[in-house]
Amino acid sequence: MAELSYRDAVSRAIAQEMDRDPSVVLLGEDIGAAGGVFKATVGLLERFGPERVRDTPISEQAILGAAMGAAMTGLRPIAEIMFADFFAVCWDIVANQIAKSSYMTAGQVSFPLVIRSGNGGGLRFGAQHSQAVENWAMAIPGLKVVAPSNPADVIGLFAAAVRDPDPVMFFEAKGLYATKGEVPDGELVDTLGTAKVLRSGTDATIVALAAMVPRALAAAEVLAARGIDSTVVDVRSLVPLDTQTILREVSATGRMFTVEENPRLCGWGAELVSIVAEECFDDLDGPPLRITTPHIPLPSADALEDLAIPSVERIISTIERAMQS
Amino acid sequence: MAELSYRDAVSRAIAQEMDRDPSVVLLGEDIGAAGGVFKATVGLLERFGPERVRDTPISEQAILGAAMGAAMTGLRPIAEIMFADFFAVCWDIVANQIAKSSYMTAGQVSFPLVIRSGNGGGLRFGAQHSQAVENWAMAIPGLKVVAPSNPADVIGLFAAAVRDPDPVMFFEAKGLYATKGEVPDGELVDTLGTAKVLRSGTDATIVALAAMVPRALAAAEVLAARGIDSTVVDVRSLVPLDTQTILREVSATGRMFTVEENPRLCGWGAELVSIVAEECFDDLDGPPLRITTPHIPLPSADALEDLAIPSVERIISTIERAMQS
Amino acid sequence: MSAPTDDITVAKGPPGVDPAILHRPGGSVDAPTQLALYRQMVRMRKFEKRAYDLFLQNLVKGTSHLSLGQEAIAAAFGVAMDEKDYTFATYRGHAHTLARGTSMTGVMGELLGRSCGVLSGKGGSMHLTDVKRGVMGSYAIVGAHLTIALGAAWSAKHRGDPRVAVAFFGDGTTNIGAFHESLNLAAVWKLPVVFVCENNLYMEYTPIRTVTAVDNPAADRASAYGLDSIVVDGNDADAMYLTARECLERARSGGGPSLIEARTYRTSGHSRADPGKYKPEEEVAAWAAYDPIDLYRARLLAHGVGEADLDAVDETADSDVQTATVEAQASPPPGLDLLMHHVWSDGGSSWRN
Amino acid sequence: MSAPTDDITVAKGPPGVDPAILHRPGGSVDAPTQLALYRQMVRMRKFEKRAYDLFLQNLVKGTSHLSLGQEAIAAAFGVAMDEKDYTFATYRGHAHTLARGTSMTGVMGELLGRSCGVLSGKGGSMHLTDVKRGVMGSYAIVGAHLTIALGAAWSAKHRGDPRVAVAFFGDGTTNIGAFHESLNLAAVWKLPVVFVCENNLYMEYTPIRTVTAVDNPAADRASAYGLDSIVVDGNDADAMYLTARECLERARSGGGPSLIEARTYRTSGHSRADPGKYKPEEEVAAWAAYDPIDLYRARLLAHGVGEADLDAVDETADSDVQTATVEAQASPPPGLDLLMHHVWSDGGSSWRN
Ligand SMILES: Cc1ncc(C[n+]2csc(CCOP(=O)(O)OP(=O)(O)O)c2C)c(N)n1
Ligand SMILES: Cc1ncc(C[n+]2csc(CCOP(=O)(O)OP(=O)(O)O)c2C)c(N)n1
Ligand SMILES: [Mg+2]
Ligand SMILES: [Mg+2]
Repeated sequence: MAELSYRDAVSRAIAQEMDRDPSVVLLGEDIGAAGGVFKATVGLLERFGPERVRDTPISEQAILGAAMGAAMTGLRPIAEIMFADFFAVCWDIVANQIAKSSYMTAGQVSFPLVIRSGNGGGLRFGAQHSQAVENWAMAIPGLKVVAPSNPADVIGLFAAAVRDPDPVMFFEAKGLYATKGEVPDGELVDTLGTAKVLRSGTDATIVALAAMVPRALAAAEVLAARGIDSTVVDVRSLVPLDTQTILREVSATGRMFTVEENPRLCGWGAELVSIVAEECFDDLDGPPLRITTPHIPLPSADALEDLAIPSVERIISTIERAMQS
Repeated sequence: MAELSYRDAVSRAIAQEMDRDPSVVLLGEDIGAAGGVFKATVGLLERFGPERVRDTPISEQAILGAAMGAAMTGLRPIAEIMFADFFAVCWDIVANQIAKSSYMTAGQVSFPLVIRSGNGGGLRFGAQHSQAVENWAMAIPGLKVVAPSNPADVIGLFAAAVRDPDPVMFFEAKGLYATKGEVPDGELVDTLGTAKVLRSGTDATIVALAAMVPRALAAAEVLAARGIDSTVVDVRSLVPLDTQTILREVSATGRMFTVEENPRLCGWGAELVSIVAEECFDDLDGPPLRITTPHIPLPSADALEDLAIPSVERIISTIERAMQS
Repeated sequence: MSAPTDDITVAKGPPGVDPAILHRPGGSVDAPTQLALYRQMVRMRKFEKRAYDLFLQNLVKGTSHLSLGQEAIAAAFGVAMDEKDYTFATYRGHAHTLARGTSMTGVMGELLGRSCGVLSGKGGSMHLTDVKRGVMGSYAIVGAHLTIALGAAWSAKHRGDPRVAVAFFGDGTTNIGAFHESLNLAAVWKLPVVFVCENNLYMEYTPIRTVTAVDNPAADRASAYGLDSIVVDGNDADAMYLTARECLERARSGGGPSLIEARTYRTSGHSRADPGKYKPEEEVAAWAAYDPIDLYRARLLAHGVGEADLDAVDETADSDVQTATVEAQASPPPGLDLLMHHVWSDGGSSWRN
Repeated sequence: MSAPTDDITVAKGPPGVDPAILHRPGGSVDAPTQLALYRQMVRMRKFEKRAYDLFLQNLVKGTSHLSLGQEAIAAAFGVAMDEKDYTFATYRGHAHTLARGTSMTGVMGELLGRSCGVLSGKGGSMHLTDVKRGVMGSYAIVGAHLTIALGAAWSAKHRGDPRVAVAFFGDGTTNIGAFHESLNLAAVWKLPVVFVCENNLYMEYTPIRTVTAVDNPAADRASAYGLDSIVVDGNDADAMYLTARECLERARSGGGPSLIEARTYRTSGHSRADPGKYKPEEEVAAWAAYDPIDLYRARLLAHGVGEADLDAVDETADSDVQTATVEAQASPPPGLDLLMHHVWSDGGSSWRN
């Protein structure tokens, strides 16, 4: 057991997998000599050499195409797209090529690759460097989508992603890079498609992802003190989605609240509400509610950004109000 | 009143607006001399000349960037992205630039432009030329999103889109281009953000969009004959969304069924279910259900494609089963 | 087919192209190779003519894009490539797929949406793939596969595997961003990849010269990536073959990528729906007189190949096409269960538990 | 600052650049213009140094990117452009925005996230925009604004408006797809746009030469778009100014786009968080000795401008920076109601009724 930052967990996870499997290679902008703009790939070039850790030009389409072509011919690439907003410049390779080619070719090709990216807001980077876009990926058939909330999960889920035979979009929460958590020693391998119940309660189930998880937990503590005892589920993986755990926990409390960093419309929360409404309608004591960023681009100024992204206070007040009515 | 194809309605709509306003210009691949690959821009080059109707290279980013730059400096461009799947190659200009710049600049710039595109399946074009991607646009704050289901709406909504001061994503249903409908003579101008009740019933509300609307109507007729009397709402505009009409109609029947062409996860239907669950939970007699394409890329072979996209039969059977249970 | 003349034997160069700019690769092509090139072209031609007939009968659904008139390019690479090399094709990929030895039945079945199709009907005409024969896919969004091809080349180089990746694309593709990113990265990483631009003068219906800042859309960009400018007669199978060998060897020996601009002409419409009315008559006529198969047959005859030998190739191709058509038409449509297969590499499609 | 020498007066060229490749624009720069150039550079320098101090005090949140060492380029265009011309800048856009006359308070306020900011704090350092002064925005995703600039140029041309659009970007930007698409389309449509590549040798932390297939990332690509290759000394304000005038005039007179590669050096880190450790010491030293402001001050002194006149410029800049800092710090944070404003041009954000 050691305390590790989320950022260092990323590099430990990559190192663990590169150590294990020589076919794992890493590519992206400034990831090598510079150790990454988020310092999440520090030391990897030194350890694994320039053939396996490759700095690229600013050519996101070529980066992901390179990963795709390499994955279909025997390598297991890990590609970095620096900020998740930049998926917009290479979305064709993700959504039309990587995601669809296994299906189109009736399984002739497969894509054991991971695309990792710094996702979401909280760092005052403004509208073009802050959007949480995991729902973009979730909307595309053929992609697995993972978004860990803590250092131990970063390592375990990353290892599972690298070992998975399908393309995995690995969203690292930019706002969490500096946060720390306990991480067991030795090799960690987790399982994709498993949500985690972080807190058990009786009154409401709060379902959160990535940077929203610590906020959901903090809110649950305050709510508990005020007499609302909540379950907190960390979704961890949007595809595959652990609906069993979520439905079970929502049915048990009769209320669901999602906490989502994405702008309001068409997020993973909407999908969950729909699933819950369809599959445990009769267990619901009240409407499933979503707590999200409003449907706006993110502002830069700190007071405004803090107001936009779901805060502990907003989670508390929304749930309190809903449970009282 | 004249009968017009959906395809011809597009060119009539563009001509109507170009006639009215000299600042309206049109650009895209093969739209001029060739009249567009879907023949939806036939005659416009001849009528408005090469300065206002501009054939471009295969450079989708430059096409949309050109439209954006022109819109912020006094023109009202209409840009074509031939197949909506190709938004993936220029999504940055849509999602990060056009959508966000008004907000980022505190309103210093605005973007009176329309991006039109052939959307969806049904033509056996395979996975890279068939996806219905209106939910991609809906998930991005700052875009208006329109998807008409018939020739008259094509013209009226297109005119509204061109006159709107904000960027409008105008999704033309590829599968409907050949279909015909009655269209009033003279100038048509409709209103964005208005859903239309196409059929009134008492038992269930079917909410459909674009190519799914005729199928929903056909299903409703069969269902009526079998004793299930449905309302059919054509959403028409995803942003702004006419939640008033939808909530009213859903409350009235107590049941909602969405019919969506998009792959299952995170579609507009999920958003609607969430809104309905939140805002008229107590009026619901049963879970709101979504009828969608499964979460798969689209296959090419006709039997498979027909099986994938919601069919009249699937709409009927889903609703029948749900209403019986 | 016209009689051999000296003009034809040493191809006079494609219509409208200054012969001075044409790449004249060294070496010569031996007789068996020439016959192989002829055979490839004829098979492609006859196959695609049949496919076109089937469209007209409405048996091929969706769209499809023929290489009629452009066969020398795919044929040359088909003959020049090593068995294990990688092909990356576009929606216009029938010829490039057949060139690697994929069965006509598999391709025809795919066009017809039958279960004998190489993709069981799931991909259709635009996505032909046959990994066993190095056909790593046909990609329908302009530009993308150039990036993917460089990835396969990177992988081969990294694994110490001597394979070369070859990406075919059109003139119109040179104006999209992915082209630029691919050429640069391939050059910087000195990857074993050959980029083959088939300049057929048109994107879909728009003449390439009206939307491109330079005369030679690929070759005039080569220097932007530190590469040699190569314009080759894409209707001369020998010139194409020798150029292909040269570039494949360069790639295989660590010399990095090449960018070839092959001048050719698509004698059919862009796709199924296109009557090609935008093409000037004289242009069509000039290129009709410069058909790669006519040219080549004349040249082989001039070189002393027996007419009977060539006829035999033609007849075998005819009967192969006929067999493939019959087999494909007899094949059932894909099983409906296939709908939910192959999203994931475990064969399934489930996104939840 | 160093004393004037002949070497400096006729700038010897940027370190590591073969002087033979440098563009030597014709014409000369008159004294008032020279003083304006000096003033621009000094204002940028002093403003950004202050901004940096405020970062260190943690008063500037988020990220920010300085142009320290690169000022001659923005200054030259600031002086050469017509009042109504369009500027399209990047996240590294403080200098380019100030160059057009935007108030220091507005820029400083934006960096500090205050309501006096040009964007009321909603955009931050990376999105400076001041439409009234032709600053059509600063864009933070590499490449995009080149496409947008060509759109503004198209619009101006279409409307018969003599404005020129100028897009500034870095060396790293030449490897992204949008660069290629923009240059080609601008050339084909002969648009009044000037593309200005500020080659500061690095993308973020990676040397540009390690990821680019050619030596001059912009200039060696010019011919791919039928444009002249122009490498100019980006630290020589006169050379930059004359080159800017030349290209602006070409654009305004219907001669179409230009692509300028200005050689320069960023003496600070890439962004706030970057100590710049990847830069070799000798490189840093060589460029420190080739600072554009030192150079220019020396040159003006050599040309007989009085030291007192230059000092006065320096002092005014100092006091302007001081005033802007005080004003910005005194300005309140943006009102919270702004959160839900400006998604739409009606000022609102509602997506439903
Ligand atoms: C990104 C993208 N834009 C547009 C299209 C539509 N499209 C298909 S083929 C084609 C023309 C391609 O021209 P070229 O590269 O010359 O190839 P050719 O068809 O002539 O072989 C176009 C525009 C596409 N498939 N992808
Ligand atoms: C599409 C995209 N990829 C990556 C980045 C991250 N990024 C921001 S600045 C930068 C370096 C840009 O280098 P250059 O064009 O040389 O400009 P400079 O910063 O040196 O002025 C990178 C990679 C980005 N903003 N957008
Ligand atoms: Mg072509
Ligand atoms: Mg740079």
